[in-house]
Amino acid sequence: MEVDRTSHELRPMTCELGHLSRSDGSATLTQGDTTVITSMYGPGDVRISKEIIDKATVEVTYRPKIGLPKCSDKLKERLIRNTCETVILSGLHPRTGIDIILQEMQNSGSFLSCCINSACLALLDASIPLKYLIAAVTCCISDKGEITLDPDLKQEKKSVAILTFVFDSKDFNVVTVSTSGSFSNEQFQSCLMACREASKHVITFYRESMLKKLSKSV
Amino acid sequence: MADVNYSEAEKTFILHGIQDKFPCREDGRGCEDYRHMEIETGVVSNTSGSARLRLANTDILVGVKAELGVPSPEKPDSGCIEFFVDCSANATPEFEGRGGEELATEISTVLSRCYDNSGCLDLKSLCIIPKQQCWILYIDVLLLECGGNLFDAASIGVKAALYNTRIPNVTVNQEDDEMEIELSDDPYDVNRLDISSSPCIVTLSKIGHYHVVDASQKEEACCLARLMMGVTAKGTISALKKEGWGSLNPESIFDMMETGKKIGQVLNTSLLNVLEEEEKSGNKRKTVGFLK
Amino acid sequence: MANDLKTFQPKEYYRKFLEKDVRPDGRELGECRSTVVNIGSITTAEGSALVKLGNTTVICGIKAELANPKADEPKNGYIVPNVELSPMCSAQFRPGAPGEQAQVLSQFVVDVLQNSECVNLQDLCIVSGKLVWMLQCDMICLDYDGNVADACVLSLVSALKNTCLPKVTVNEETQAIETDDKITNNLKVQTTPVSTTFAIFDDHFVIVDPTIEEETLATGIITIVTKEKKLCMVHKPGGTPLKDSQIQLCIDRAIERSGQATKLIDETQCSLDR
Amino acid sequence: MPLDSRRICGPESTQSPHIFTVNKDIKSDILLNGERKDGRKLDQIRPLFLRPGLISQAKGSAYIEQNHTKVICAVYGPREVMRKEDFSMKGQLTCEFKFATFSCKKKRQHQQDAEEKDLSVQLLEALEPAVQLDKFPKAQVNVYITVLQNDGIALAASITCASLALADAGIEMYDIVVGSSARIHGDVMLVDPSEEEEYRSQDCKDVNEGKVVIGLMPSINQISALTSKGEIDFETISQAIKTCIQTCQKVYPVLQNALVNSVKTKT
Amino acid sequence: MATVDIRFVGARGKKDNIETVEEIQNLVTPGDIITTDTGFMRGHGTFMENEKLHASVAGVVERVNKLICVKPLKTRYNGEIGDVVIGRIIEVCQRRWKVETHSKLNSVLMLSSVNLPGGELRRRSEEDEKLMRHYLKEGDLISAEVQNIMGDGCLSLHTRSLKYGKLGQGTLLSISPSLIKRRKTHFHNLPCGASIILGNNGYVWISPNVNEETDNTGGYEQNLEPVPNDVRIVVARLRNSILALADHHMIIYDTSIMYAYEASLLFTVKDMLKPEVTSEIIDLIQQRMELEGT
Repeated sequence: MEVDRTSHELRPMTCELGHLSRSDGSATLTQGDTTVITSMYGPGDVRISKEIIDKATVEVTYRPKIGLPKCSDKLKERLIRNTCETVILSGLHPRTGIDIILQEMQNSGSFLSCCINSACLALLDASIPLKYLIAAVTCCISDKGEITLDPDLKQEKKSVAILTFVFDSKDFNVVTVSTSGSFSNEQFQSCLMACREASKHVITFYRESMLKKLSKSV
Repeated sequence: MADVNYSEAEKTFILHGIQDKFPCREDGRGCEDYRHMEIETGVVSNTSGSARLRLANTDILVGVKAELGVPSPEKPDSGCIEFFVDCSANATPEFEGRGGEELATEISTVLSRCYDNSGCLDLKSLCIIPKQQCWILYIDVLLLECGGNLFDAASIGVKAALYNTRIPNVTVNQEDDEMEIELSDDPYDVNRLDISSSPCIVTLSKIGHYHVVDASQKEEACCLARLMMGVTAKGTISALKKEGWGSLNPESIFDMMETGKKIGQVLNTSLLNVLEEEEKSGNKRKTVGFLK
Repeated sequence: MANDLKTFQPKEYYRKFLEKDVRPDGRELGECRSTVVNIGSITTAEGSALVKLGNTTVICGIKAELANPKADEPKNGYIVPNVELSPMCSAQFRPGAPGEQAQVLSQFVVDVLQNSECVNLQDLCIVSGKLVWMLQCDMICLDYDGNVADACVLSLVSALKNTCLPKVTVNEETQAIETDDKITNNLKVQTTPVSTTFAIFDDHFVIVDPTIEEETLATGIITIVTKEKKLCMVHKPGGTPLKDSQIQLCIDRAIERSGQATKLIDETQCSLDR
Repeated sequence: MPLDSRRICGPESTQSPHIFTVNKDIKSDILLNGERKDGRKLDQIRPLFLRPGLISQAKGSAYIEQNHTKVICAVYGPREVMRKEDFSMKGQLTCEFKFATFSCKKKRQHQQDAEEKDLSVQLLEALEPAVQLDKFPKAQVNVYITVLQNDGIALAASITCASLALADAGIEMYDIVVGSSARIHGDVMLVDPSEEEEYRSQDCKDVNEGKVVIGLMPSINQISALTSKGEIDFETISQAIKTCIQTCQKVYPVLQNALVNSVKTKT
Repeated sequence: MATVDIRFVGARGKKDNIETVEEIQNLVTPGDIITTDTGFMRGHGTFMENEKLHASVAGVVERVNKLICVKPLKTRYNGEIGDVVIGRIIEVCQRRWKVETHSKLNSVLMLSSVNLPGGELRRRSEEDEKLMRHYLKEGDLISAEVQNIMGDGCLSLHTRSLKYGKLGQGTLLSISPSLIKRRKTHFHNLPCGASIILGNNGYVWISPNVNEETDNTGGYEQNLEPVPNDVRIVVARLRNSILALADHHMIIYDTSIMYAYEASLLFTVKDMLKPEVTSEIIDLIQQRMELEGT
């Protein structure tokens, strides 16, 4: 399977950390034009009904730009929550709550991966103990079978399938997969490979952002 | 409803009173006596018909509003009747917010079931153009004070308000395919509803081995099961419903139905007499309204 | 003794079984529960199917109604699937508006329908721009014993295949809608999406078709939806990271399962037609 | 209706295709030459299929099928009351009655409508006298009923189904409640009416058209539920109630049998 | 035999307010200045502003030496120590009962201020604490005396006399507390065969006659035998008489009740529910009172 050379790269990423004063951790991440703000609170108090005896309760709220959250937003919320729950060492903070709030600012493609990456940055910013980092990369398959990494909205519309993968920073195994459209097993494998390569860049980006932030505060 | 816990002894006192050879209820009534009722029609000016009923200290206001609308697709050649009951928080603080909702829907479902047949109120006469235009009667029942026996009181109020209802005369002009409706604005050019066979609800409360009509609040607390009947002047039964957490022996159900039928007929006739009498007193009559 | 261990240390209890390549209910790791499909039992619905995966029971009924199409898609009908987790199916659900789980499942079913293109929405068109069919598909879970997603997809597809629509025309002169009950058409279902869910236990056991107990103990869930030999959804919401080989194993199993399920639906459908 | 953001929403207004049926059969009398359309005798009930205990997650459950009428019921509890404001030494019973959206000719709503709320109350009042509430103070038993398909007597079938489910759940009761219904058509009584035979207010003009539903506790001979619709005279309605009681007595052994068998298979 | 007594409002007899009502002296409404004299003391229903004494409720001004109060026409019960009250148990708590007495707050009856069966001066053991619901449970009626008024206005009751305690068979009425005349005794064994307790809180208890010798046991042993029919009719008649008096805002005490009872003997008990009958009875009482100058 041929991978388009120019589409092998991710769009430029920029981020700002800890810019919200009231929250324990916050991040605004821009990938291309896609922007998500994440703020997070915790570990803190939790409603008794939601309290879990041996670990922290992780809650994710996703707010779309306009309107009330719909079923599709709930599915997204669930996906992000489960992903975050996987990396957080929640056993260290029993009977507490960790709240993550994501606000859509602009969606110009590869939205889900931007959400997850921004959530990971917010967790980093709040210094929540994590098992490892996670990096999300989206790719799409065009009707000709070409794979484009980190597509924008126009590319997404033209494609027959969109796949989002989340990898851990330890062994680069697959933490989360979410797909739409249909594709063959081979296509799935090559997308997985391509995204895995790209995810390493995301991890590097995290490292650089944190370095920048730390050097500022020192 | 305002639920007061009564003591064993108080309940026993009431129970024995009813079981006595010469039954004597708390206020001296026999088992089949209603408390004093006062009724006034035409009390709310901007309705098509209205009535206010006081049954001892149960106080009910009923308004009927006739509006033009489209018949429902299931019955294209008749009008509609819709009941809405509001339990005002004035009656008891428990009705505040959504507290009265349960009781309100219960009263309105029983009322609509009583009227849910063409014999009791001819809805066909409310149709203007089949499938297109008909009168919809919105009947609002407002509960101002509860002193027991709300269902009976509400149904009497509704019947009186329907008696009082005047619907403007309508003429249909047919121009080509277009139907045009013209409403008469002459206040005397009106139609009235025939309520001669509309039902009144009679609630029979089973207390001990016997049953009573028009139970007061205290008696309602002693009662295990009630039988509500919509009874017409002819003595037919337009709706039947057992209520409450107790069960009833088939024999006693037939007894209760017999009593209910008998009282229902008396109730219907007395009500109609009073309404006619009131109408005869005509314009001389001053509306008393809401002042005692 | 065994029961005590199950109550107090359910994880340990399961581990003991899984190490011997068997599950407490006697299944092998890769074995599905017995699947029963009952098609067309609800005659008031245009299409219906009851699916049982072991204890898990989902009934899907399809009600067809007439609606106006959207202005930007004048030829497309609507399919409106909803998953109802009524309080009767498990003690964890309460009456009232759908909870998070029901919403997530509904959206999952929507995605499956969209990705698999199993019904062409243009087939639901009666008069372009004027009148189209709206298929309201309600999947009511009657018994929630794990892996409801697979059961929902299976029941929906079976019900769609069972759906018969009466002939509806619009009289050109009077613009009146006319329905002819006597002539009915089967809905065309292009593909048969089949969903297969795997639970990951203790980071390395992969078990198929988990029960409710297995779902609560699992460290990760992965759902794969296939249509014929192609994939139309790989859904893994977090949980234990999986190696490529493990994912590949799941995909292979899913394709295998897909064949079995399709055969089951078709056989049931055939036995009904005869 | 406001858009429900927690469900997948379709177009705002839809119409049933059956409103526009052209070659509709003209509504004929419910009896053809004095016989019922499905060939039953007037007092003949449809074959009854009962099965307790089929929902694995519930404390008790039951399924009832009478020709096309299909009702399923689950019972949970006794469990802690969620709202604790009202103190009572007695237990609480709640009923939730729901028609599945596809269960009737007309499409049903997802939310409970007024009719379903009314039926919930009627069901509750039918069951309450039979359940020994004082055996589980401060706790709650929840009964959930879903009608999968309605081919007449939805309420009567639900009463039977729910009491079977309560028995299956091991809730202590004074007796089982058996539901039954009859259609009154002039001086004829149609037992166990089908959907087609059921009383609809709009197409009956005369007196003595209506229906009666009762819930009977057969072994203690007590009626726990009784409702009627339509204008009926006194003698006819009494006769209808008696007919319903007889029907209940006929069905009762079938219920007992189903329960005994389910206990046998459990042990 | 069924009776349905229904009429239209217009058919109601003439309003009885034809006789001009005597102007009531000293009637004030909130905000009215009662006095500018600073020598007075501020009582209930008044407040001071700019050295002037204002009324804070609508009612009649009353003066006792230097103390000025305004007594409102209709109010919840304001307890005073020594008052006889009737109340209903609404909750059983730790070593106390909560009692509804139509006052602003629920009143309290301590376990230590009741007579327990088997001797007045028995020590309260833990056993008694567990049996509290056995003695008095939710819904039971008691007669009691106000022992103390706590800081927040909550009344503390006691039943440490054999005339107080749990009430048996009978009927309870609730009327405005301001209609109850404060007297030496509020327990009356009426000659007509029934007893009444006029609670200062506006609750009136009517019951078959009690034999003071044998029945005053604090009410722990209840007689649930059916009450004879004639007594029952007397109770119903008394009930309707008292309600008639209350309806016409007449002060209620033993004499007025007996007058009303005797006047009502002209009618059947059932007829007393009709408004014209009650006004006739009231007329008769008023005439008799004028005659006798009471």
